[in-house]
Amino acid sequence: MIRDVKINSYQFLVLVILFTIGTSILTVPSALATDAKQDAWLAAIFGTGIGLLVIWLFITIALWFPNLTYVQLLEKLFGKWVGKAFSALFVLMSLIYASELLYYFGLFLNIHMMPSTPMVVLSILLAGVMVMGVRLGLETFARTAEILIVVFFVIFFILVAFISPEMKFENIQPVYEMGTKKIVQSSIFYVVVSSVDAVVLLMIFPSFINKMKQVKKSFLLGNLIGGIVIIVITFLSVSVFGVEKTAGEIYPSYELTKRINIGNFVQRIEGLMASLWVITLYFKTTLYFYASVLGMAQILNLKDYRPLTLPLGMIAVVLSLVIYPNVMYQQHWDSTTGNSLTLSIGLFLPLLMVVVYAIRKRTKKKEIEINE
Amino acid sequence: MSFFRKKSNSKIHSNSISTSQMMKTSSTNELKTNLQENIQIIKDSLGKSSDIIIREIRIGKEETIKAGIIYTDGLTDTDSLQNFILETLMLDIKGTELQKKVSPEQNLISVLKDFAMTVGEIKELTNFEELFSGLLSGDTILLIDGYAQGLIISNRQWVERGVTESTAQMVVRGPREGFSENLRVNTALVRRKIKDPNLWMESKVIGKRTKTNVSMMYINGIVNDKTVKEVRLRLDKIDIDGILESGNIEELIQDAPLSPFPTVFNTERPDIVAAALLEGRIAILVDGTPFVLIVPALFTQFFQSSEDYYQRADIASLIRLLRFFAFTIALLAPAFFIAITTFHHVMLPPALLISLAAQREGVPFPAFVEAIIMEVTFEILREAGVRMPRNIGSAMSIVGAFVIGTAAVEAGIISAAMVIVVSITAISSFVSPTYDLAISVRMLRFGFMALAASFGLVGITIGLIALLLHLCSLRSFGVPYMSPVAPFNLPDQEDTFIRLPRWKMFTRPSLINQQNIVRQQDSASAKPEPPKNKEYEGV
Amino acid sequence: MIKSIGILLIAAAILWIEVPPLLEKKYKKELLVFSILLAIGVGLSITLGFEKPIPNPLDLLTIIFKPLDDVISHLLK
Amino acid sequence: MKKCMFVLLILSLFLTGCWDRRELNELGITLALGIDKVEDEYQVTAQVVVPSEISSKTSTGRSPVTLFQATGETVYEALRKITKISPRKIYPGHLRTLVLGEDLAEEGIAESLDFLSRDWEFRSDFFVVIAKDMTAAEVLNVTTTIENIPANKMFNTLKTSEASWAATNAFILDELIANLTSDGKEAVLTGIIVTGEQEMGSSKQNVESITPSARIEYNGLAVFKKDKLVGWLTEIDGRRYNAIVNEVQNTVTAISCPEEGKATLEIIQFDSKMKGKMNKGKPEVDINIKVKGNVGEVECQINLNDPETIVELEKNTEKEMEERIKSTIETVQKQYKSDIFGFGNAIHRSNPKEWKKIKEQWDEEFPEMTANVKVDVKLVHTGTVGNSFLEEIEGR
Repeated sequence: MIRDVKINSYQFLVLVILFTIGTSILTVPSALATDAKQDAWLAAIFGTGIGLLVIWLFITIALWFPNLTYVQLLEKLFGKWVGKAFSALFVLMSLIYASELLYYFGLFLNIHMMPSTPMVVLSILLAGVMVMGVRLGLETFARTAEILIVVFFVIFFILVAFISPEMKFENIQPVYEMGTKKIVQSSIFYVVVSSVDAVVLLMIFPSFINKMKQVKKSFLLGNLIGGIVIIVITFLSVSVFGVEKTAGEIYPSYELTKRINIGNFVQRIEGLMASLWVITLYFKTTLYFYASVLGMAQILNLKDYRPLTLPLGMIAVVLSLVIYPNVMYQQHWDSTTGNSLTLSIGLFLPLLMVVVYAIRKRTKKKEIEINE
Repeated sequence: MSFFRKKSNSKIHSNSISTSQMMKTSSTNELKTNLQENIQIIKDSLGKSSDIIIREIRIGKEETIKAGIIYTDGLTDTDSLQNFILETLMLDIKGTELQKKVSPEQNLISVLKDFAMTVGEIKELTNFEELFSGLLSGDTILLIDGYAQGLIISNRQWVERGVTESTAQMVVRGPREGFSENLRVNTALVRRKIKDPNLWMESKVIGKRTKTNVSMMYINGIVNDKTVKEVRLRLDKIDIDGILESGNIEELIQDAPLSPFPTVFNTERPDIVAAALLEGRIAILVDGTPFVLIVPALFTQFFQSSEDYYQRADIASLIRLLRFFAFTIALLAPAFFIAITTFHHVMLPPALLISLAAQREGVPFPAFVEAIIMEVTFEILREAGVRMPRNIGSAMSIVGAFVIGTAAVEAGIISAAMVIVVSITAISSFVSPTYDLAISVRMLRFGFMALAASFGLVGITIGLIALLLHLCSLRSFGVPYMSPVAPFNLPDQEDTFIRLPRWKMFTRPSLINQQNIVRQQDSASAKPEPPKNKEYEGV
Repeated sequence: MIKSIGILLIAAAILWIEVPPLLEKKYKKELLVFSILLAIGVGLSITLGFEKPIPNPLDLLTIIFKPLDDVISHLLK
Repeated sequence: MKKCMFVLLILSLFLTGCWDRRELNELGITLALGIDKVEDEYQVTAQVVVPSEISSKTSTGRSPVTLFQATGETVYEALRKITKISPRKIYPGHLRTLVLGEDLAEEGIAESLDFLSRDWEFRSDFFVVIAKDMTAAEVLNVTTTIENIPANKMFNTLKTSEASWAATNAFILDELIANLTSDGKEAVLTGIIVTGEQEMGSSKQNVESITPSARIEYNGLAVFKKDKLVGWLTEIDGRRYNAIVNEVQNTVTAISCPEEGKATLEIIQFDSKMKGKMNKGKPEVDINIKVKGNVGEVECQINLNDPETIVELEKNTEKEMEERIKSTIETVQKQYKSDIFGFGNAIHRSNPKEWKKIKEQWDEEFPEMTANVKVDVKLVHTGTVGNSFLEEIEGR
């Protein structure tokens, strides 16, 4: 149906890493520190662990039909109309999240760098490259990711190496004060943002990937590496700033870069470091957008998704300006309805699919075999 | 030459007036038996071009056979014409009974060809198409009255530049020779380096009017056959009246005509062509220009100088990394400066901030305009420097340096820091071993400056993402332009950002050719070692 | 006013880019979906340009997911 | 097609413009800021650099900085009001020093700091100091030598004296706020004063003589309880405070010789560990200090060649330091009742559960608690000479 593109497992790994880090690198340290206090980094570790389980669930589901995307899978399992309804919700979610990230981008810049630039301009700026990326196709996009992940990790290691002298271990003591229950509870937000959201990757995995065998590993490994980055960032935030400031800042990891000062020479480089967030944010946004565009094309059985990119990009820009009236609404929504939305599409729906699959397996066995 | 055959092709027919004229005068394509008639047709077709010499002679024992010798003055080697054709025909074979040698198997033409002509390459011809193409390429035509046939005697020789040092791609160490304008000399230069029977050459004539000879060169067995097919296809598709330089071909066969980046490599140096052939690439040589095209071309290839392979590997690697760095500077330095001084003041160290602010006191333009003025001034100076007669050059550079460097700053129109930034940018853009990439960078720099002026570093980052997306979407003859970086390929990294020593380079670039990948056997013995026996010790 | 002209210009550019290839390939359905989406996009943008309120889809989702929210937040307490 | 996208992108950029662009010569580069409380209103004083006076080319010999002052109901309002007098908007991204007036400190500094931590242009890596017995404006109104920008002088003096004398404490805004918000630690800030004739301070003549009539000097540590100034520690106590909280990098300290006279010890390595514990339901703190030092100066009759002497010196030093530190702790406990040492945090780290119980009554617990101080001194070098030449001078 859609042009036959394949990316290799390394490229997929890169995409998963960038997706997992995505916005988490900006928002998660603060969110975790609010509840788990100085054990925020432990919560990140727990979150990564739980996240891996979720990813494992995705892999299991996806590998039933290695040639189908999530949208097609839903249709196959639930039948035409129910499946399309679920798919529509999925597409809507992806589109909303794409615009949410456009909003994040604008918000981040408005707060930290350019307060008087109108948000619409910033949204259009990111949406422009986002649409460009999706139009050029997954292959191009994945290759770009391959290059930019190197940039990302170089900057990230610079950040870690240069900020580590500022760490104070008193800030993370006493370790494990909050207890397991509290820590796991507070990690839910992180699991949702980093792993459950990864359900949109099922639009790529496994149908657009060659060499099936390594790819399972790539998905898990990518999530793990992304998780480690988040754990490191959280640990650094808490140990450098202490709990109160980490929880109080909207983007603590950006504040971190302001603290870099090596011999009064390497300092004031936060502007450069901002490209770290722009890169990860860009890829997460584009993956959401790709999922929504491709999903919509597949629901409507279109031959090509490309014509949809520009109009949908336009809609995404408008949505990014409308969905959050202010920052407080965003934070509240993210921690309540946003969570439920993601969880229902990304966790409960897959679980339901497992049930349906198990029930229909016997009755549909023949049909499935024919289809394959 | 094909237009004679494609007479029915209305498009071509209507396009070329002289062709139709020629058609009128020669009712048929074939040569006539009557010599006078033939000569008349030639005269009519070529107008009264004064460089076409038509000489009618009589040969044979009784001087009964009328013959015509036609050649183009200036393209033909008159010495050999004199010595080997005219003398032979008019003097040496005077005593021979030519008619007696004529037999049912051999007419007079073939007799002359086999018996009389003391010239290497000789061909029979039967139609005007061949006649004109040979004549205008510098061959001598021999026509005999009574026969609808003739001979093309190849004794071309025209004034040409010898093999000289290449000027566009200089090296300190490495062969000095560069290609010349003569296709044959050029192929010989390559052939001399690769004495492999598998070095194949395919010739084509492109250009309806210029009839330029174009050769495709590749090593059979290393090259990817699909690529050869693709190149052949694209060359055949060219339908244009004239090819004057390989640049014309490049524009007509490249993958991304609208991209600012070159997807075809060009070089003036035979050693680069030979190395490319050994990697499995295809060279396209065009008659009349020393610049040879190489496909597929990859982005990283433009950072590689042939000298990298003649120097020590460690130095070469460092210099190569330096080139990438210089490329970044040439692309981004002014944009970066604008972004930092107008958006991210925070990033400047306090002392520098104050000193830059002090410099800017009284400068009337915003940093962006200032940078544009300086960049444009520099581009004008550079272009003037290239086109100007050489002896005015030094005067010009003094004026340029003085105007930009000193007077503008003294007058307070431009801040001193901006002059430094623009100079660094300019110098960096010359580091690239190939000119092509420097040109694309020149254009893109302005885009980045505009982005920086409106969005600061974020604009630059977004611009870079867009640029990378574009680069990654490019392909050069089927090979992703950014390979082996994206898609990443570990074995090919031996010769991308760094160059491993020769004894570590075991494979050819794997995306360019899938067959015969091994350059040398992967073995420890490849690494040179001092001899183990003691005999040499103490010598 | 300038805003809506800008939006219409962008829409025109999008049409100019997208429609010819679609017509060439005779993708009728794609063209239909494309037109509908573009109309929605332009409509929303212009509404926004005139600073008229646009209903927030998130509010709707909040109402839909309210029960689930309560369950989850109860679990986390 | 791809090109079209690119063109559109570029076009849209040119259509937009640049909202946040500010040229360097539009910035009022502020290196020092002072906040005072004047009759219920905040008075903000900004020390703004005059760039053309800094560059040697265009300098006309006028003052390199200038002061702008405005009052407002809030700090932000006052700062913005400065635009009424200043031709350029205040740009605080390179702020080096924030001076708080004593009156403000006595009323509480927290309210005035919120803006500084909230506004995006502040980088929160500037030092915060308190003007002792005077207003911040008065401190900022003094010209300085060597560094001709007073803000830089204040910044660098504080940094070097913290590194090599250790009586002052260079707190950046982040650390200050962390201390203010922490349950188990109270804030301190270094004091700053103007000595000499203040009236002369603001003129250029001040720096034209070898001995300026007015100088800026750091003096003492301000002790806070919550966000209110409760008193001052002397310089000596300040050094001991730094010793307890492990802020000493390098300093010299005079010690008494076994018999009479003094010797000076240069401390090259200093490490202080604070450990909290609960002893029979009562909080207790162990402070273990490890010192590595050189004999820097000898002004008495001792035989340095004898290893025994070194051991004796070490013992003496240990004892002296322990006593001094204990007395400082006692002063703070009795006089100010403010846990500036972070004993509460130490308990929290080691006994999180018990800490929860005593957290509420920490103000009562702190003055009563015991602190065990143990100092371990190691002497390594004796400088470039062995025994002092003092021994050779006969008749002493």
